[in-house]
Amino acid sequence: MRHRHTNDSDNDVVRAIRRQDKAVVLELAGEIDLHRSVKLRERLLDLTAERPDMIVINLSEVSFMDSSGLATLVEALQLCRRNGGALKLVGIQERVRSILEISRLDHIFPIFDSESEAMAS
Amino acid sequence: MRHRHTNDSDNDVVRAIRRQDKAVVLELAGEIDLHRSVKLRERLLDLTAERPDMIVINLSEVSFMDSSGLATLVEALQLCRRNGGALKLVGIQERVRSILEISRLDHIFPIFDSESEAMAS
Amino acid sequence: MTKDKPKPEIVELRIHADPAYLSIAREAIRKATEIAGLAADETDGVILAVDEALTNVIRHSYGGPCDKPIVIQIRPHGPQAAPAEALEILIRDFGRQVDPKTIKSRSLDEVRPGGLGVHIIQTVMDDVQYRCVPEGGMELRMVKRISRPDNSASIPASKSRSH
Amino acid sequence: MTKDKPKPEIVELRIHADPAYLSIAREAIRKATEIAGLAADETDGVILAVDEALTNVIRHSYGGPCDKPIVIQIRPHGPQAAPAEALEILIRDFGRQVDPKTIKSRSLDEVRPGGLGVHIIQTVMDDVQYRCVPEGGMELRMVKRISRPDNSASIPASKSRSH
Ligand SMILES: Nc1ncnc2c1ncn2[C@@H]1O[C@H](COP(=O)(O)OP(=O)(O)O)[C@@H](O)[C@H]1O
Ligand SMILES: Nc1ncnc2c1ncn2[C@@H]1O[C@H](COP(=O)(O)OP(=O)(O)O)[C@@H](O)[C@H]1O
Repeated sequence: MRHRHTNDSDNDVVRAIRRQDKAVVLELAGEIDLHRSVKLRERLLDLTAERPDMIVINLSEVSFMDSSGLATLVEALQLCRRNGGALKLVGIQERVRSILEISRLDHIFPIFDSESEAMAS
Repeated sequence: MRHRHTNDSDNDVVRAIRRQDKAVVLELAGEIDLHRSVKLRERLLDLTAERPDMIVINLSEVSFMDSSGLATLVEALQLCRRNGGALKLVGIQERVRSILEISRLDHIFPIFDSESEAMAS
Repeated sequence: MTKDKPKPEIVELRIHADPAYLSIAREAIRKATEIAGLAADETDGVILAVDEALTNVIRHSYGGPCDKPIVIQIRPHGPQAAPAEALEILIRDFGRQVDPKTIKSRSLDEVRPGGLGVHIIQTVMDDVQYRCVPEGGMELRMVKRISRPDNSASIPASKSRSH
Repeated sequence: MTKDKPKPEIVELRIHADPAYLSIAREAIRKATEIAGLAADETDGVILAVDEALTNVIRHSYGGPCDKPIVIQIRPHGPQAAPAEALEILIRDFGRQVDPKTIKSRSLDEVRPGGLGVHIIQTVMDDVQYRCVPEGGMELRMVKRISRPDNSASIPASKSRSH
């Protein structure tokens, strides 16, 4: 799991992108800080530009997120909604959930335990 | 798993001691460095003084060991042998095994994958 | 040592003002706060607050990533021989100075990206003070109280603890 | 910056000569070596070597745990703009000076507790140099080469990497 060296792909917190019907599932991993959120923002802007009905962001492998990471999620949420789509979060670890609570954003994002629950809702 | 505060029990790498017939199983955990090996040495000296037939040291929860930790194991091994007993290591993680190899002590200790294999041998 | 002498710092860390190195600071802070006796969830909060403070130094004090240093100090707080009552974390930069009064949180009523760092720092920490250092740069002093449910088991946080 | 200027250090860490703080240094070193591009198993070796060197400073340079500082510096090694070819780790103390020639490994043929630290450091690291610093104390300079099986994917280890 550890990085061989810090090249572009290693710095990328996007572990996988899966497409199911009109939904896009984004698997993120690692620590989303100022160093990593720049790349994440690019990927999220590209994705929202495709105007999918639903973006599901799986955070179960994300061990840390700061306000720069959170800002990219808020921006993507707002872009999705403007396009009539939805953005949902699943698998949030306790320590990542607390930054959502402190920032009072835990009620802004639809949050689910699993991908299937998010897809079904 | 994380320490509430650094008091004596938290610093202790001895997670559990189990007695089975004439064998004693010692479960260690955490990082065995100069800070922790002092206490481990005391516990091992007490145990060897009981002259058990066999001491089985389970290292599966030990994520780091330096030469101060290794020194306590070597000392205990020699004391056991002097008393006609055996000391066996089980469950060594890869990163802990490498210090045994570097120190050329991997052939001095009897090493097993599991406690049952160690007990049976 | 006299009782009035402050406890010596646990650790001092110096990194470049570069986001690539934030993870080093976070892991050092994690271990140092654990050693000082903070509970796991409190440790996570302190790591987040320090990360936000360092991010702000890179973006606002230095105007972007550079080779200039940021110095982080962690020290226990309270009488010398007693268990630490609090953890003091100092973050020092050598960049642009601003009036500490201008460093403040926005209203959270409006949902928009960004503008959360200072709010997070103030929520997690028990005391937060910015000051301009006369020799140049800014210093952020953050204090986090250490709650000890079981005081009888606690032991001194000074060096006498370990031996 | 000119090509000849050495790469700036990634991180500088200052701890007391106290075994309680060794874990802070290990975690900081872990992140710094990962960032520099070392493979996971090599990172584990470097962490072990640094731990052994710090343990020796506490025991031999300072004669036991104390409040005196140990300074650890990590810096990439090689031409400024290229990926780091090696990692240089400096460990500086302000304790007793000894002739560097007296710091050596014992024979491993005899099995006995202790006396393994210098052997471990020399096995893990590619270059190991002790020196007395004229201003006082000792400095240990350790170099670890970074093996890059896939050089096309590597990128500069200087600050230009992250942005
Ligand atoms: N280290 C700093 N130096 C100078 N100004 C700062 C610093 N930290 C914060 N500020 C000021 O406080 C404001 C609020 O910071 P913050 O809540 O982190 O949100 P953001 O950085 O996203 O604007 C910043 O916009 C900036 O004007
Ligand atoms: N930092 C140091 N300062 C002074 N002497 C040292 C230092 N590190 C090692 N030495 C010397 O080198 C010897 C070998 O060290 P080492 O292999 O770590 O084994 P040990 O420390 O168990 O004796 C030590 O006994 C000591 O005399």
